[in-house]
Amino acid sequence: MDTPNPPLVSIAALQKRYGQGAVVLDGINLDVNKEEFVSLIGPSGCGKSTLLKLIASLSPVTSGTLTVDGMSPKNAREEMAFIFQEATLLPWRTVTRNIELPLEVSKVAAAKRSEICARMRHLVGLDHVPEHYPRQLSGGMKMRVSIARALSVSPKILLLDEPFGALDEMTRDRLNEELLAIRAQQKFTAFFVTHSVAEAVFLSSRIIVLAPNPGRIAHDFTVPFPYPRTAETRESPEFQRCVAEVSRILRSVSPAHP
Amino acid sequence: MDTPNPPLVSIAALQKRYGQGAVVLDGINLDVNKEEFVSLIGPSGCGKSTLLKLIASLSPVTSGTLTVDGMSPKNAREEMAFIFQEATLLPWRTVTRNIELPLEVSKVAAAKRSEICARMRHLVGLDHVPEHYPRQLSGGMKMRVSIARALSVSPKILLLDEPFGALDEMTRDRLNEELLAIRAQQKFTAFFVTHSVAEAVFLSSRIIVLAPNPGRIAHDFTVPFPYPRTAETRESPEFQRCVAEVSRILRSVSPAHP
Amino acid sequence: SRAPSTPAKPGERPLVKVTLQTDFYAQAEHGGFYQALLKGFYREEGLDVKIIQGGPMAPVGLNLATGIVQFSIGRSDDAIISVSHDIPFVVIAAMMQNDPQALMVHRESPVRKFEDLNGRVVMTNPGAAWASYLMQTHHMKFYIMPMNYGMAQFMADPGFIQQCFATNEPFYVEQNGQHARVLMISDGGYDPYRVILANADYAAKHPDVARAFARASIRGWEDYLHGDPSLANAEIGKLNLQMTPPFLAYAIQAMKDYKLVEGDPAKGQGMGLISRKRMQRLIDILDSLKMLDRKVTVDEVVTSDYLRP
Amino acid sequence: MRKYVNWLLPALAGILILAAWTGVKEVFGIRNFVLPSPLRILQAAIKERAVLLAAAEITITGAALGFVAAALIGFLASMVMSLSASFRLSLYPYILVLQMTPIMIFAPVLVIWMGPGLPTVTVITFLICFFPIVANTTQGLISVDKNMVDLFRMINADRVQEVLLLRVPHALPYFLTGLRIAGSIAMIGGITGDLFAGNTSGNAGGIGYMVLVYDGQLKIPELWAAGFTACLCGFVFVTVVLGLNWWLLRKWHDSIVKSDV
Amino acid sequence: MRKYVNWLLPALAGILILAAWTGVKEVFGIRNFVLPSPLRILQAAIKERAVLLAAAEITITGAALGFVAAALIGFLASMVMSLSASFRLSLYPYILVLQMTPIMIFAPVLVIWMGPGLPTVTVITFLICFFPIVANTTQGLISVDKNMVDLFRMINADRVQEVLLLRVPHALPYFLTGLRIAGSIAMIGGITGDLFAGNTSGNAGGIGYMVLVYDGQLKIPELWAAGFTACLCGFVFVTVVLGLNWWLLRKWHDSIVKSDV
Ligand SMILES: Nc1ncnc2c1ncn2[C@@H]1O[C@H](COP(=O)(O)OP(=O)(O)OP(=O)(O)O)[C@@H](O)[C@H]1O
Ligand SMILES: Nc1ncnc2c1ncn2[C@@H]1O[C@H](COP(=O)(O)OP(=O)(O)OP(=O)(O)O)[C@@H](O)[C@H]1O
Ligand SMILES: [Mg+2]
Ligand SMILES: [Mg+2]
Repeated sequence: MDTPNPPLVSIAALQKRYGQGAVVLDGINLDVNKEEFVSLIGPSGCGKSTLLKLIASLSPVTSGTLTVDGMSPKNAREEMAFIFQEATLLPWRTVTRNIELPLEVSKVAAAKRSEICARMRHLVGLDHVPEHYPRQLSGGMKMRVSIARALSVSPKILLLDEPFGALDEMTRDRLNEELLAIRAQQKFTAFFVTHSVAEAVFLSSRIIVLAPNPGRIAHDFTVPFPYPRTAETRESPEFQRCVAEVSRILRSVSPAHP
Repeated sequence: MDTPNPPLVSIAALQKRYGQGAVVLDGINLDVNKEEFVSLIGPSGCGKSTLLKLIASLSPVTSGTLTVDGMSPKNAREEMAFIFQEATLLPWRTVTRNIELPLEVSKVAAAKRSEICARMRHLVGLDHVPEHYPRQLSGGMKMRVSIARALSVSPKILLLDEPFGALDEMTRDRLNEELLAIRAQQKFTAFFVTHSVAEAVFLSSRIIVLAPNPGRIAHDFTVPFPYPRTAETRESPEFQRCVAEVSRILRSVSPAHP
Repeated sequence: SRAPSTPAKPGERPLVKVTLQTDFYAQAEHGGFYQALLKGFYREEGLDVKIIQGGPMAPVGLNLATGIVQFSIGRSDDAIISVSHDIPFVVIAAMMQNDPQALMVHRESPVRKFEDLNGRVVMTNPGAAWASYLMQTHHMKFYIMPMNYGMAQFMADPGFIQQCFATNEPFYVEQNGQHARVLMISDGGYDPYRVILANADYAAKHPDVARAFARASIRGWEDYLHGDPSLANAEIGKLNLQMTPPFLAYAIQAMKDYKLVEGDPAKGQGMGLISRKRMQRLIDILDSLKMLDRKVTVDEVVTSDYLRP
Repeated sequence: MRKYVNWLLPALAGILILAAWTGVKEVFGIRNFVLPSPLRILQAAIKERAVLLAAAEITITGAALGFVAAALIGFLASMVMSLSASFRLSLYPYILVLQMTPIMIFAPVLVIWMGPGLPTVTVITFLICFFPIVANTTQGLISVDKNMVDLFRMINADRVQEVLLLRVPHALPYFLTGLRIAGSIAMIGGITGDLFAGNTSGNAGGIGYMVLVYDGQLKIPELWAAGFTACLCGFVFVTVVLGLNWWLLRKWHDSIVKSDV
Repeated sequence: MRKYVNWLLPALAGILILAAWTGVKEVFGIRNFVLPSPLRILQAAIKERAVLLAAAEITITGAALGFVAAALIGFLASMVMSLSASFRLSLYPYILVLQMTPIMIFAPVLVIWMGPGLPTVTVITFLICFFPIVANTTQGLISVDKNMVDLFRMINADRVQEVLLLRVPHALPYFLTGLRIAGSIAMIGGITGDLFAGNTSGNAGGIGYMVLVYDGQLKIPELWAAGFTACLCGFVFVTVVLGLNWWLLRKWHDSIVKSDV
């Protein structure tokens, strides 16, 4: 937000429905600037994954406009990487070869490829299973392969759909910090879906709370802590207060269960 | 633990390796009594899911003994229900028909079946999508179908592998409470895998912390709060202290990342 | 067991039901049988005959061997070979003194006599004894390509050689503006009869029926060739769409020209007759070609009625 | 727009093929009795339409019966074989023998046992169509996701329930692919049947019989017309299967469901 | 133990079938020229072993060449068709025409163009084996999980990369099933080729040729021996495919990987 540049991602009056189904997202207006770290939170089924897919142009917009870096999202796809909610590993490739896939596709030289891959594999703590096939991995390990795969390219925009949901708190916290470190280096813009408010607060510069039925922006919350953030940030009372505040907002938009 | 009955699940000197691979679980000794609610926590890949699968006899024990209700686990399978880490829904069945599957298999009459199914569907908040196919559901919705499916039978032993990992905190807390309510009624014994220490403390009578490489029991922790537990329990300082304590233990067994 | 019969008018003998299966779709070469049927010659002999057609893939031989049909037609050499491996066939009369089988070449083809076949490809039925015979007697070798009952290849390739009925295929070649010449296989020294076959077990049990069937069939053939063939021709044309009136006329004329049915009276040949000497010679040839499981006698193969020295 | 393309492209390809055909004929001077021109074939088809229609009706009856029998029995056999690995081990080799033994060996025996005519033609078609269905369906039945099998074990499904509720639906797309192959060869089965077993029923000749008649008369355009008539009948089978495929899978299978709109 | 069972069960089933065969023959008094006894067929096979072996060699050569050609070209054609729906729409109907037109229509044209002999036999086998491979492989190529396709879009894979790195590996089990079907009919292709385009001198034709010889001379046990010789050759193809199947899928596919041990 330091320059008055045009927003990197600009969404206006966006509506989305799948086929003839109910409206999933309605009246979404959102401008996101370069290097913002935006978390999306909201109740299950409110349209978070859908919004990411629209930004990635994996699903067509029903009405409204959506531009990425001034282009149609489809043309901007080269600048993005996506960590899907499901691990989507190729069952016939080992851990290493799954991580290498995007590099292979973009024709990175073999030596460079395996160097990057080794680094990413180490980052997610899978050094001990380079030749395992997906069916031999635990749920969390699969997700970590998927994370390593997305981080191995250096995107301008990173779309993360609950990447750390299947991980233990230790690994999760560590990967949170690694993610911020990479961000400090590569300066990507992130759209991050999570169900952990603490995680959202720790990572984001901005938190969007979605309300369900149809999905719409209920709150747009700026996180006041400066980067870099460390383990200490988590301990601070302001952090706790912020988490409590966002939780309250989230609670207020969640559908009451009869 | 009120009666001196023999343990419901008894595990002694258990070792597990897949094929010729590394040892996954080693020297596991564990007795679990009727109506205990045991949470399993530990770093990703340490063998939590494997342990549940061994108890369900979905994977053979390599060495050691494992009995369930005095029987081989295979024979005791009728008394168990399992919520898998992945949703494992049948893609050709709608939400309703997926939930009804186990009832159909055990030949419950159609009327009874749809009554139970409707109840469970309501419990997990999927009343509005009875005729959706899995491909039309969000990640959290899929998982909720899977939860509804497992709860629709009334098992003696419930095996839950990160059932609520993909859900938002609201839904998660609500389902936690519902689970305890059902438990109060049906008095099942639970093995519950989670990455949320708070959830483990809230739900369990006992928390087993697994250390990785190979998976072994690092701590066996009894949760001191009586049932029923309510939203207030979560707020109490003892609760917080307990969570902090378990987190510390968990942290201590997690592999240091170089 | 008795031959199956149909009830008849009071005072009459009940008709004996029998079936003849021909070796191919209905054609002029079956004319005599249809004539006998339609003119009532069989009925006059006390037979209720049903004629069913054969076809390129129809198991005619098996039908006869199993007794599903009682009568069929074929060549005397095949009959000898079959009898040698204990298949219950028996020849009850000749149907044609000379077999219409021939090799068809283009008019300009350099192939003028059998020796010229050396090294060439001939389309014919695999395993044909005459081919082995020709190769043996002329110390030559030619190649056999399985017969597919089509003529496109012949039309396309001026050097093509294929087996035919002298009475059939040349007609179509002419009609399509080309000219064919035939070499009668019988002229090469391999000279089987076309014969009426019976299931041997049936013929042994009902010699009268077999005799009556042969008699009526021969009468039918005489009438077909020398009387008015239109009755049979109409039936044949109805059964087989290929059999147009001009074609049938052509085939009948060819049968007459080649003296196929009656043969040469000067050589003692005549309708239905079978020469023991000629049969014996054929057995000897087949034996020398090692095509027989055991050496059979003429009397095993042919019933005595039409057998001549 | 999309709809037009669906028709236009195959039509265009067809026109290209016809053009190439005619071109090759002209350039190499290939004569009509080797390769007739498309036009001549069309003329022949029109001229002989009554005969060909009658023939098609005869052949398609046997082909359809054999095809349906192969679909039903193939499906059942695959199901039985998926019930136990032992069944599969014991039966599969002999099903292969049935498939691999040339039909000309079995056909005469069939004709003798059952007589010539529709039942025998049906059995011959059945023998030809059977294996593609069994091979595909069996593959589908054993390719089930291991996690799903675990699920069925946990809900205490017996073997039959596992097959009916899990394996069969999962194998459906495989079965339908097998059916598509079977559909494409059903007419060949019918024609083979015509030749071996249908030829003694008097004037009522199927396509196989007409092929022989035209071939024997050197009516080559008519011959090709008969061949394409068989083709057209084949398309009927394939279209029915494609329709079935669409109808059964439209709601859930990745091969049909459009990536969302 | 398991290993013994793998052999024992099919053997047992085989013995049962032979027993039934002999039994039926006895009870219904079926004579040898209708259904020969297994023993007679064995005797015939032994007596004719030299001829049958030579014949098998001839036929298997054409069958193998045609089979391999069908595998390669079928695979490539499917890949090309999966590159774009337009390709698929334009080509598929004509591939179907190739499959559905009775081979007896094409065979004479082929023989006229290429002459009798191995190349023509190969092409005829090819035509027979081609479609099962294309149908299955195409089905595999289009049955890819939608999420995987999304992944490939996100990593900016072009169409060719998507096909090569995603669709082809995913279609492998389907392709191999198609190959299994093709393998089981390759010998039939070879025999059909023998019938239409084989050529030989004296007694050394392919299996199809020998079938005609034995059939013409009503040597029924020898005929069945020839049929079973074809069967045995067919097993060679199927075995090769099964081996390939195991080798390619052993590490990751649910149909091969044992639920864990
Ligand atoms: N089928 C298999 N074959 C071989 N190895 C396996 C298999 N399944 C699991 N493993 C290995 O066993 C170990 C434990 O896996 P498990 O799924 O039990 O872990 P987990 O504790 O559930 O982890 P997570 O929290 O990530 O789900 C892992 O190292 C994994 O690689
Ligand atoms: N392919 C689809 N076809 C039809 N409806 C769909 C499809 N995908 C998602 N939906 C619907 O869109 C809504 C939003 O789904 P989405 O996956 O975006 O939710 P989410 O916010 O990511 O939820 P979760 O936290 O559970 O992952 C849901 O109600 C779902 O039923
Ligand atoms: Mg989602
Ligand atoms: Mg797990």
